[in-house]
Amino acid sequence: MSVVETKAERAAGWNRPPAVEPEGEGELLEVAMGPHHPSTHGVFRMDVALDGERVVRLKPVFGYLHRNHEKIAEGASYLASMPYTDRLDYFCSLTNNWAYALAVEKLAGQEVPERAEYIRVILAELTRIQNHASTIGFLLQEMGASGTPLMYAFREREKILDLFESLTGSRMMCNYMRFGGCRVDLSAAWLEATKKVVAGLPAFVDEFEALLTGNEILMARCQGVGVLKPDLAVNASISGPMLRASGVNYDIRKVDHYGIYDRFRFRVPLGDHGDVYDRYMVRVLEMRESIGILNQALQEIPAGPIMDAKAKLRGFRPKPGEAYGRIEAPKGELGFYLISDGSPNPYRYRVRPPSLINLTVLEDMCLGHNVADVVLIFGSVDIVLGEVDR
Amino acid sequence: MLGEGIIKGMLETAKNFAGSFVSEDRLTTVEYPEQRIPTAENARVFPFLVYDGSDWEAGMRCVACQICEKECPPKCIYIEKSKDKKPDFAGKMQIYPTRFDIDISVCMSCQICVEVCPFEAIKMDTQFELATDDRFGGLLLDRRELSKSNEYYHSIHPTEAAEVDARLAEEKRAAEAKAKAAAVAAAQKAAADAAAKAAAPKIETPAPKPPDAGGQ
Amino acid sequence: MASTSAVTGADQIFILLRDWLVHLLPSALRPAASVVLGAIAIVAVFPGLFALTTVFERKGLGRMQNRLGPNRVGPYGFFQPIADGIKALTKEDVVPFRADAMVHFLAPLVLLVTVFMGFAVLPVGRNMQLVDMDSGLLFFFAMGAATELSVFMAGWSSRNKYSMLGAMRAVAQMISYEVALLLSSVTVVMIAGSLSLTEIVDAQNQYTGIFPHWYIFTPWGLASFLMFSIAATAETNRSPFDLPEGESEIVAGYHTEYSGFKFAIFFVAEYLAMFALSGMGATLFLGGWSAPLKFLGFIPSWIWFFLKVMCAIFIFIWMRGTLPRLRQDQLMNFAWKFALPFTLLNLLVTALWRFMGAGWLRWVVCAAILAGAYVFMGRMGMHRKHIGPRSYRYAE
Amino acid sequence: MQRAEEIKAAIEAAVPGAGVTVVPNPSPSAQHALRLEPAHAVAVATFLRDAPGLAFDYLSNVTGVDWLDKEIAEKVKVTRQVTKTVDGPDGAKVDQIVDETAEETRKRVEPGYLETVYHLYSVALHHGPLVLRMRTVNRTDQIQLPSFTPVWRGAEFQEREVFDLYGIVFTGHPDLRRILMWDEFKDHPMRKDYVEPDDYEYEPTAHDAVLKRAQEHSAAAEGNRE
Repeated sequence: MSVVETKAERAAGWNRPPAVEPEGEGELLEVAMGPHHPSTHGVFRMDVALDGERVVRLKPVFGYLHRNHEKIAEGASYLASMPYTDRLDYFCSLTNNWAYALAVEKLAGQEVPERAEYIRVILAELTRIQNHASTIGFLLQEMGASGTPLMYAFREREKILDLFESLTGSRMMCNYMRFGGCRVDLSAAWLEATKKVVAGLPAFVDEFEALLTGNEILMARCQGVGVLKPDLAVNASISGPMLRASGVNYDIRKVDHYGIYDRFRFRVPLGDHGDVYDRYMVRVLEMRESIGILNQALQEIPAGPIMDAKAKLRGFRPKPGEAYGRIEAPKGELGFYLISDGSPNPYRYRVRPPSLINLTVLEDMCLGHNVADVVLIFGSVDIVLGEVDR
Repeated sequence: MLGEGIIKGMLETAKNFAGSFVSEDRLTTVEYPEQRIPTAENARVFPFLVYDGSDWEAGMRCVACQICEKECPPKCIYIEKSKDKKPDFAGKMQIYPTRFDIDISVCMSCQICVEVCPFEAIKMDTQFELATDDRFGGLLLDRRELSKSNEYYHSIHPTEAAEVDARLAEEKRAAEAKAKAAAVAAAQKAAADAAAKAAAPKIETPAPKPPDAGGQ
Repeated sequence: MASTSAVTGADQIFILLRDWLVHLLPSALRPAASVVLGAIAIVAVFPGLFALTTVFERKGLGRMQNRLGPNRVGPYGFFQPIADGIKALTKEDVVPFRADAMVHFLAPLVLLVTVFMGFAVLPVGRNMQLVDMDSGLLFFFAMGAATELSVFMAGWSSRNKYSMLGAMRAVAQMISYEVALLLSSVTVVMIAGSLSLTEIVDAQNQYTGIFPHWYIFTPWGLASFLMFSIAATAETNRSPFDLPEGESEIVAGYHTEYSGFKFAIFFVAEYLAMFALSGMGATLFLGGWSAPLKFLGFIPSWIWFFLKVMCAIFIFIWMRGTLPRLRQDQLMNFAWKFALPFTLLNLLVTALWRFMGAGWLRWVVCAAILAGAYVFMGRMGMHRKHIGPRSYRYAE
Repeated sequence: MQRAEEIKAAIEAAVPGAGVTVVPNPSPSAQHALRLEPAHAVAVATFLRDAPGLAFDYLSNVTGVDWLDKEIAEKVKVTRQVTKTVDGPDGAKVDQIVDETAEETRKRVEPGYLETVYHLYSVALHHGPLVLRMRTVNRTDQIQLPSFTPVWRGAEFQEREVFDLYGIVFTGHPDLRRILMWDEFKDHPMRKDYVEPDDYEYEPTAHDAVLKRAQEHSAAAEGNRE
C-alpha cells in the first residue's frame, strides 16, 4: 500500500488536525485533564475544550517530569548514563539499555559477542511481552474494567520481573547491558527458569484474549475510535505498534537488522483500521510473535564470552564522531544520538523518545470524540512519562 | 450473538475466582511481613563496604582511590582520604578512607561503583528494609554503617563472593610471588655485592593475614 | 402444611418480636410504634448488609484478580468496614470554595432518604413489609426516580467540571434506563394483575410438583428479568454502566468534591440502591421470599429473600470484575435502540402469553419471538456500527 | 560517504543553488551528514520526501547541538618574503628576497553556532538514515532556521523541544511554544553555557560542584537575611 500522500493532501500543506466546530451554541467547557487525573499515566495534562462531551480542541502539556536527562548525560561519563536510561521508560529498562549500548557501539565500533546478542534478544522480547501485557491492562483499566486485566498482566509480569531480578539484580532498573556486551552471564538454571516462564506465556495470552478480544463492550468502545491514517502516521513519525496498527509495515527489527533478529522467524502483525482495537490486537499478536522468538533464542543460545574483549569499563573514550542508533523498543522507535568529542563524556546525548513523538497525533485522533474516548486513545498510545518528559 | 463475548469473559473471571481457592498460580499475593520471597542471589539494593577479618577499620579493603566517587552517576558518595597508610589484605601499605559516606536517599542502586572498583571493596547489599523517620541523617550512611564483613558478603552473594575471593587470593599470591622474587633478586644482588659469601641467605616474607580468614 | 406451623415461629420471629414490643405500649401509640420499629429494623439491617457487602465485594473482586483482598482488620478482614467508617468520620470535610454549600450539604441527605424510602414497600419475608401499599411498585419507582435530583444537586453544587459532567451523565442515564426498568416490571403487573408487591409474591409462591411458579421461568419473565437486571445495573451506576463516576474519565463524577462522611453517604446510598433494586428484582421475578423448591419451605422466608439479594449482589460484583465501561452514546443507544424496543416487544409477548391459554404452544411461540428478536436486534446493532471480530494480516 | 554524495548530487540537480555540503563523520558509524543552507532547506526537504528513489518520508529524530565559540590554536606554516644578505657570486654582499617558511601558532576564534540535526528514514523503501544538518549564523540573535514541520509532521514536538532547550527559532512552525520547561522560563537549559539557577536543596553528601553551589546558596541566603 502507498504511504505517500496524495497530491491534494500535499497541496493542502501539512497534516494539521481538522477543525471541529461546536454543534450547539454557548460556551465551551474547558477542562484540564491532568496533571492530577487518574488516567494520565503520571503527570501529564491535556487541555481539552468540550462541546458537551465532544472534544473540539485538545492540547497536550508536557514537562511535569522533566529533569533534563540529556544535560545530565553530557556531564557524566558514557557508562554513568546507562543507569539513567533505565529511568526513561521504566517499564522497559532493558530495551533502553540496548538502544543506548547500540548507539555507543556504533560510535566506538565495538563488536558484540554472539552469546551477548542472544541474551539481549531474550531480555528484549521478555520486556516487550511484559510491556504489551501491562499496556493492555492499563488500557482496560482506563476503559473501566476495575483492574482485572491489569492484575492478570501483572501476574505474568511478576514472573518476568523475577527473571530480571535473578539475572540483573533489579526488577525494573536493570542497568544490565554494557558497551560491547552484557554485564553478567546467565546461568543454566536461569535459562531453565526462563523456559518454564515462556512455556506458560501462551496460556496467559489465551486467557487475556478470552477475557477481552471478543467482548462486545470492548469492541464497541475500541472499534472505530481514534483512527490514525497510515500516511499521517508515517508523516508524523509514529513508530512501534501504533504505526503497525495503522497498517504500515515497519518494524525496525526487520528493517535495520540490528542485533541478530535476522536469525529468528517472526512475522509482523498489521492492522487495517488504525483504531484503538487494532492497536490492542497488534500488541496481543506481537506478544505471540515474541514468544516465538523467545522459544527460538532459548533453544539456540550458544556458549561463549559475553563481552567484547576490547571493551573498556574505565576510561572509555570513543573517537570524535557521531552515531545514531535505534531499536524497536516496545513503545516504538527508541533512538540515541551521540556526538563524541573524544572526551570521556558525550558532547551531545539525545534520546529520541517514542512516547513523546507518538503523542504528536493525539489531538488528531481525539477530535470529535468523547471525553471517555480521549483517555482510551491516550492509553492506546502507550506512553511512559519518564520518557516523554525526560 | 450479542453477549457471547461478555459471557466468555465472565467465565474467565469465574475461573480465576474459583482457581484462587485451589491453585497457587491464581493467588499470587505474598503477605509481606509474614511471608517473604527469598531474595535473588544477584539482587542489589544499596552498596556496602567489605572488610576482611573481624576489625572493620583494620580490614577495610577500600583504599580511597575515589574512582567510585567520580563514576557514581547521581554523585552520592563522598570520600575523604587519610593522611597515613595502613596495610591492605596483601600486606601492601595503602591509604584508607577517613570518611566514606553514601547518601542512600540519592543512591539509585545502579551498581556502577561495584563495577568500577578495582579493589573489590564495595559491593551491593540485599537489605532493603531501611525505612527511617530521619530523612537526612538516617539515610546518610557513614563508613561504620556501611562496613559489612566478608562473611556477610558470602552469605548474601555466595557465588560472586567466592569468585572475588579466588581473584583476591590470586592477586595476593601474585603479589607475594612478586615480593618473593624481588626479595630473592635483592638477596642475589646483595650476594653478588658481597661476593665473598657462597650462598645467599634465604629470606622469608612475613605471611600477611589471608583475606578471608573468616573461620577464626 | 403440617410442618409449616412448626416453622412459622422461626419464619415470623421478627414479627412476633415486634408485636410483643408494641403490646408493651398504650394502644394509642401502637400503630406508630409498629412502623417506627419496622423503620429502625430497615435502617439497622441494610447498612449492616452494606458493610458486609463491601468486604465481600473487595474480597471477591480480589479473588477474581488473583489476590486476597482486605485481610488485615479483624478475622479475615471482616472489620474492614468499621475501620473505613472511622476513617470516613475522622476525615476532613472539604467543601469547595464558592460551592453552593447548602445544596452541597443537602445532596447526600436527600439521596439517602429517598433510597431508604424504597425499602418501605419491599416484602423481605412473609408478612415482613413495612407498608403494604396497593401500589407498592409505583411507590418504589417513584422513590427511585427521586434519587436523580440529589445526584444532580451534588454535581451542580460542587462547582467542578468533572462533577458537572458526572451529574449530566448520571441524570441522562438514570432517566433513560428508568423507562426500561418500568416497562420490564409492567409485564409482571400484567400477569399478576396487581401493583401490590405482596400479591405479586403470592402469585409466585405456588408450586407445580416441587418447582415454583417464578416469573423468571417463563420466556417473557426471563426477558423481562434480563432487561430489568441491565436497567437496574444502569440505575445503580454499577459497572459496566458506571459512567457517572467513571474514575478513569471524570475522576469520580458527581461526588468528586465530596470527602469524609458525605462521601461515605454517597457510597452507602449506592449500595442501598443496589439492595433495593436487587430486592425488587427478586420480588418481581424470583418469587420474593418464597423457597426455590417446595420442600425447602421450612427455611424462614426472610433467609430466602436475603439469599436472593446476595446472589444478585454477587452478579453485580462479578460483572464489575469483568466488564469494561460503556461510552455515553453507546449507553444511550443501548437504552433507546435496544432495551426500549425489546421491552415493548416483551409487553406484546406477555399479552400474547396472557391470552393464549396454558399449553406448550405459548411457550414455543413466546420463546421464539423473543429469542429471534434478541438475536436480530443484537446483530443489527453490531452491524450498523461496524463492530465485530476482525482478522489480521502479517508481514514477513 | 558515497551515498551522501549521491544524494547531494540528486538534490543539486533538483533544487538549483541548494548549496548542500557533505559533512563527513569520522566515527565507525559512518553516518555522514548533509549540511543544508537554510534558505533552500524546505525545498530540499520536500524533494527528499517526495523524490521516488529517495522517499525519505519518515523523520525519525530532530535535535539541536550547541557549538560554543571555539578558540582554535593551530600551527600554520607561514611563508614570508624576507630580505637576506647573501654572498653574491662576485663576493659582494647582495640583498636578496627569499621565501622563508616558518611555523607559527595562530589563534583564531571560530564563532559558535547552533545546529539542528535531522535523521531521516524511508518507510516506503526501508533505507536510511540520512542525516541533515543546518546551522544558525551565531548563538545570540540570528538563530532562525526554517521549520520542517510543514514537510514532516513528526518534527512538531521535536522542534518545539529544540526551541525550548536550545533557543533555535523555527520559522514556519505553527505552534512554537515551550514544551518541557514552563512558559515563563527564560533561559535555554541545553546550551553549553547555561548557568543553573541558585535553587540548591539540602543534600547531606554535598561535594564538588554541589558543595560549591551549596556554599554560594547559603552565602546568598545570609546576604538576603541581613
